[in-house]
Amino acid sequence: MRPVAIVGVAQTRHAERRDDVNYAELAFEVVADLLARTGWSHDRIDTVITASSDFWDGRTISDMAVQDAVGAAGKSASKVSMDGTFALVYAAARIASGAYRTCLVVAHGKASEGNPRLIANAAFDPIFQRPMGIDDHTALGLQARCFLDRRGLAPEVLAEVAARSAAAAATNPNAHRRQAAHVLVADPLHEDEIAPDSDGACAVLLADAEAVRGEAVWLDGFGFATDVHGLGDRDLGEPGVLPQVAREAYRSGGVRDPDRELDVVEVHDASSAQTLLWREGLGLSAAGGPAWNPSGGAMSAQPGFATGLVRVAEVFERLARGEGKTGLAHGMTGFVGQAHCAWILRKRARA
Amino acid sequence: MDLHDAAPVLVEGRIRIPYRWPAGRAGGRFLALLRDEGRLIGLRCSRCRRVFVPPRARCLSCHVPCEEEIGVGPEGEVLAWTVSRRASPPAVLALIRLDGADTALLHVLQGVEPTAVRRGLRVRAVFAENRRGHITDLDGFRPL
Amino acid sequence: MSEIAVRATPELRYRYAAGRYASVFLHGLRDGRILASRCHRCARTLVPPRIACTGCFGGMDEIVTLPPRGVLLAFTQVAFPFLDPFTGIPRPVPYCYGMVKLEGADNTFQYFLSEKDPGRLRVDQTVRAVFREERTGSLADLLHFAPVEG
Amino acid sequence: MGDPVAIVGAGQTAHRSRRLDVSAPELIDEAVQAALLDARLEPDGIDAVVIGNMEHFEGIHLSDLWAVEGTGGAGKPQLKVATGGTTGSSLAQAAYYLVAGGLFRTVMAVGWERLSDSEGETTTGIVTAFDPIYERPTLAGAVSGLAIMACQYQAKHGTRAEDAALVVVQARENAARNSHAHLRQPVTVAEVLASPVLSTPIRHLDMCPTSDGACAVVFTSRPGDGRVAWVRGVSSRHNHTYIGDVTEGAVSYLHTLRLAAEDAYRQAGVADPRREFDVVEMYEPCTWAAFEWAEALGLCGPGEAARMWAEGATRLDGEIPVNPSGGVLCANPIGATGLIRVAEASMQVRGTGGERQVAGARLALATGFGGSFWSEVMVLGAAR
Repeated sequence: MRPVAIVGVAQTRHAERRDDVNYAELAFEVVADLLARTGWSHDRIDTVITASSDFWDGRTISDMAVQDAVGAAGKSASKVSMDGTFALVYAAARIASGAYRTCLVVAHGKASEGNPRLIANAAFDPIFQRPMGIDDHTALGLQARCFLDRRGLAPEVLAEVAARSAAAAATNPNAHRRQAAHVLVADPLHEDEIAPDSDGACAVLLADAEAVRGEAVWLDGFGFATDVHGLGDRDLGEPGVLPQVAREAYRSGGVRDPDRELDVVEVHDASSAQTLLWREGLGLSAAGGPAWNPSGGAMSAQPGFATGLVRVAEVFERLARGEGKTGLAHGMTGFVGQAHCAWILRKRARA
Repeated sequence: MDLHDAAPVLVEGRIRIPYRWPAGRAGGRFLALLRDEGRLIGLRCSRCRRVFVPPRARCLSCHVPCEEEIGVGPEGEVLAWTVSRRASPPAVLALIRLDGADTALLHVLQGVEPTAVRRGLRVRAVFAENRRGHITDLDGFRPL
Repeated sequence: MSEIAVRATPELRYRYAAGRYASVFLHGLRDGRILASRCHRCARTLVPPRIACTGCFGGMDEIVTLPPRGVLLAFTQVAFPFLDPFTGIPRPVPYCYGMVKLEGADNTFQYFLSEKDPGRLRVDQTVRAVFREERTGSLADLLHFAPVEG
Repeated sequence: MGDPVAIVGAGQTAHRSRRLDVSAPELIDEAVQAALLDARLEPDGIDAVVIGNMEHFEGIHLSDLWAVEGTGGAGKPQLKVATGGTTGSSLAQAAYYLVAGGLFRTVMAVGWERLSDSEGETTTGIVTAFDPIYERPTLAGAVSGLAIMACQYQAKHGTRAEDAALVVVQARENAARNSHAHLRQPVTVAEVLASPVLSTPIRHLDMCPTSDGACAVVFTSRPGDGRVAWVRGVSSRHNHTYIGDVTEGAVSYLHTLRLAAEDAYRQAGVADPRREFDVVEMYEPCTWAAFEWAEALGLCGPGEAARMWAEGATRLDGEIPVNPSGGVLCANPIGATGLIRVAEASMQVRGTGGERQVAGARLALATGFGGSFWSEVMVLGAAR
């Protein structure tokens, strides 16, 4: 694949609710911030890929609401209706094809406007699973149960992991500050062991090698895949297609020993069981290795399809600041990891 | 008027559309037999021999049609469970592998305290009296 | 063939944030005024007001009041029945709506017309905004646009 | 530009008003199997899948995740792209870029929709595509949005209802040759004019139907020896958020389509579209749109489209055949509709058009329309 670099990133401060702005204004906020940070003018953006959900937005063709706000009118644009990390695949492909030099990726999510549990229920097949009242939290509960059983772990480990994520989130200025209680929501998971429902947005600007001078952060490798759908068709105690996705990302990104070569990893962990499970799935040792979810991961904020793109932004920021050379950012679509995407980011000079 | 003067307005809205989702050939066969004969079936892949319950028209791994009908259950074992604490009363949701099946069905457990559920718990399907061709033609599963 | 189907009518409720610009617009309607946003860079005036200029992508930070009249650029009479997603019941038909280019605006505003018979409407005719007596700060404060005779 | 990309296979369901015999994944499976057969590929020959539909039409969130049972995409990279009416053409474009960019060798695009799942209330779903405060109270879905456009076109060119009716009369003649089409019975101008008004000036028979159906198309950078359709031009242009910005200043033609077409023609080296294209598969959601679109595509001058149709230039044996498949007016499973245009255009170029084949077709144009009047264009050729 032709080299693609990240020119800059921006994210909102994520919150329980942003009643002051509609989706378009939320998206404009990150795009304006991104342009201000990079010093790029809007004219230099050739094409735009957005990521949003018609269910969360309460709007068919949810990308139409943000066309003007992301500056897509008059340009070529498209929408990936999955997490922003998957939108990044399409954006990178557009540049790699040589048809475009630059591409803006914008993802937004406003959980506060809808009913997240009812919307999650609508994502399970309507014949066999949806009528049983399953939602994202109960699916996460089933997964956590399988994981604990499989590894012979006590449920207390989930609280310990959640506390570590919360401590990291406390140092993250963009984190969604929440009051989560330690009460059972979906056994064995408590409210504070499940990622919050947040309002927020994230933007990432990509460009080809011609647009980059000196050192930059490059998208050096990626992998993504979708697993089978039925919860009962999968082994929820294992990380599913994630190991395969990670292998492909490491192969394409030239990472042989992730524990040693990766400096930072950010994952979309919708529960503290996933914090552990995805670490295994990425082939990392239980201890040591790269900085792990220094932002607090998705436990610090879960703004819909922006959640994974925020992981990319977090890894980018760290590498750009010189805190390491190579990082991995992970996103997912589907509540217990039916679809995973992993990106290898590397700070280096132009090849 | 200044942009920062106006108090934020929230607009109540809803999307209310009636839907009808066909169960299809494989799912429809399962639900028809459940309704008409009180019997549970799976479909077996001719290549990998896995038995899918709920049935799939095509094997998810081998991509060949699943055509061989296999009777399964009505007993099985619990693979995983959770308690939906927001439901009133709290509902115990479980993944249940019916005897003869290789995959698990999502359903509810009845007559059991959440603390008494464990992996491998043997359960039996409870059939509803009035059945209409729906997954809730099973009332749920009870421990043996 | 077993044509079994599952039926459901999910009730998806939303609390849409109108946002800064629509909040200002709705407050303006309550006062009997139609507000627009103006771009300080390319001087475009757009109604309803919004954050991003459609001309130059600049942030629009000036709010102006438009005169309550304009020109009808296109119209239609809706005559077929369909379920209104807001109510879940059929929307009353027929009704006419059109695209009104308000004086001083660079774009058009889509709204109801007083006239029910499309045969009595024509493109390029002058229309005026009619407000309700009792106004609450919602879009319905604007009753419709009515043709100006002569 | 990136790696040359070819279409090597396409498959469609029989599009119908309702397919109650199959679930959504089973419907998708029909198109996927047909495309694999046409491309002479086994499932493992597909490296990635791009899939799309519009979630509120079926009321299924993250619909790509259940659909994986029909796409054969389990364990593979799968992307969901959804852009309203353009969903199908956006899928073709996404598949093209994934291959052209060298990310994958072979990608299958899968578009589907089951409009019968919302029991005929498609307009209800479409209304929710627009602003909840400003637009939903007045808008009556795509029908009234297109009626506004038709009103402007009519006012500008003095076009009569019987002129527009001829578009669906010709479309049905073509659909009679296409077993995949949903509406295949002939209609007359008189029947169109006698059909009920939906939203003036659009009558029932002026408007596309709502269908259940799926389509799959295989894009690859490694075509074998078989007949292929090379992707020669790809472009799209998006539009403003509000319809009131789109109709600004009484736009008399679809400027997004004109801009996208100019860009794609430049890539393909097309200077005179009417002479150089052998066939056009156009996304015409209503009869009136066909005129506006044909002019934006440069197939005739402003205001000349009605005459072009009346003179028969757009018929299957005419100078510039438009929609040999019958087009959107004869089958409209929305998420598949734009991809069906690409599939049909590829069949013409590959010479697999059967009864609806345009003799000797070597260069074809496929278009997509959606959202707030945005447009997508793909040019396919027998030669690279």
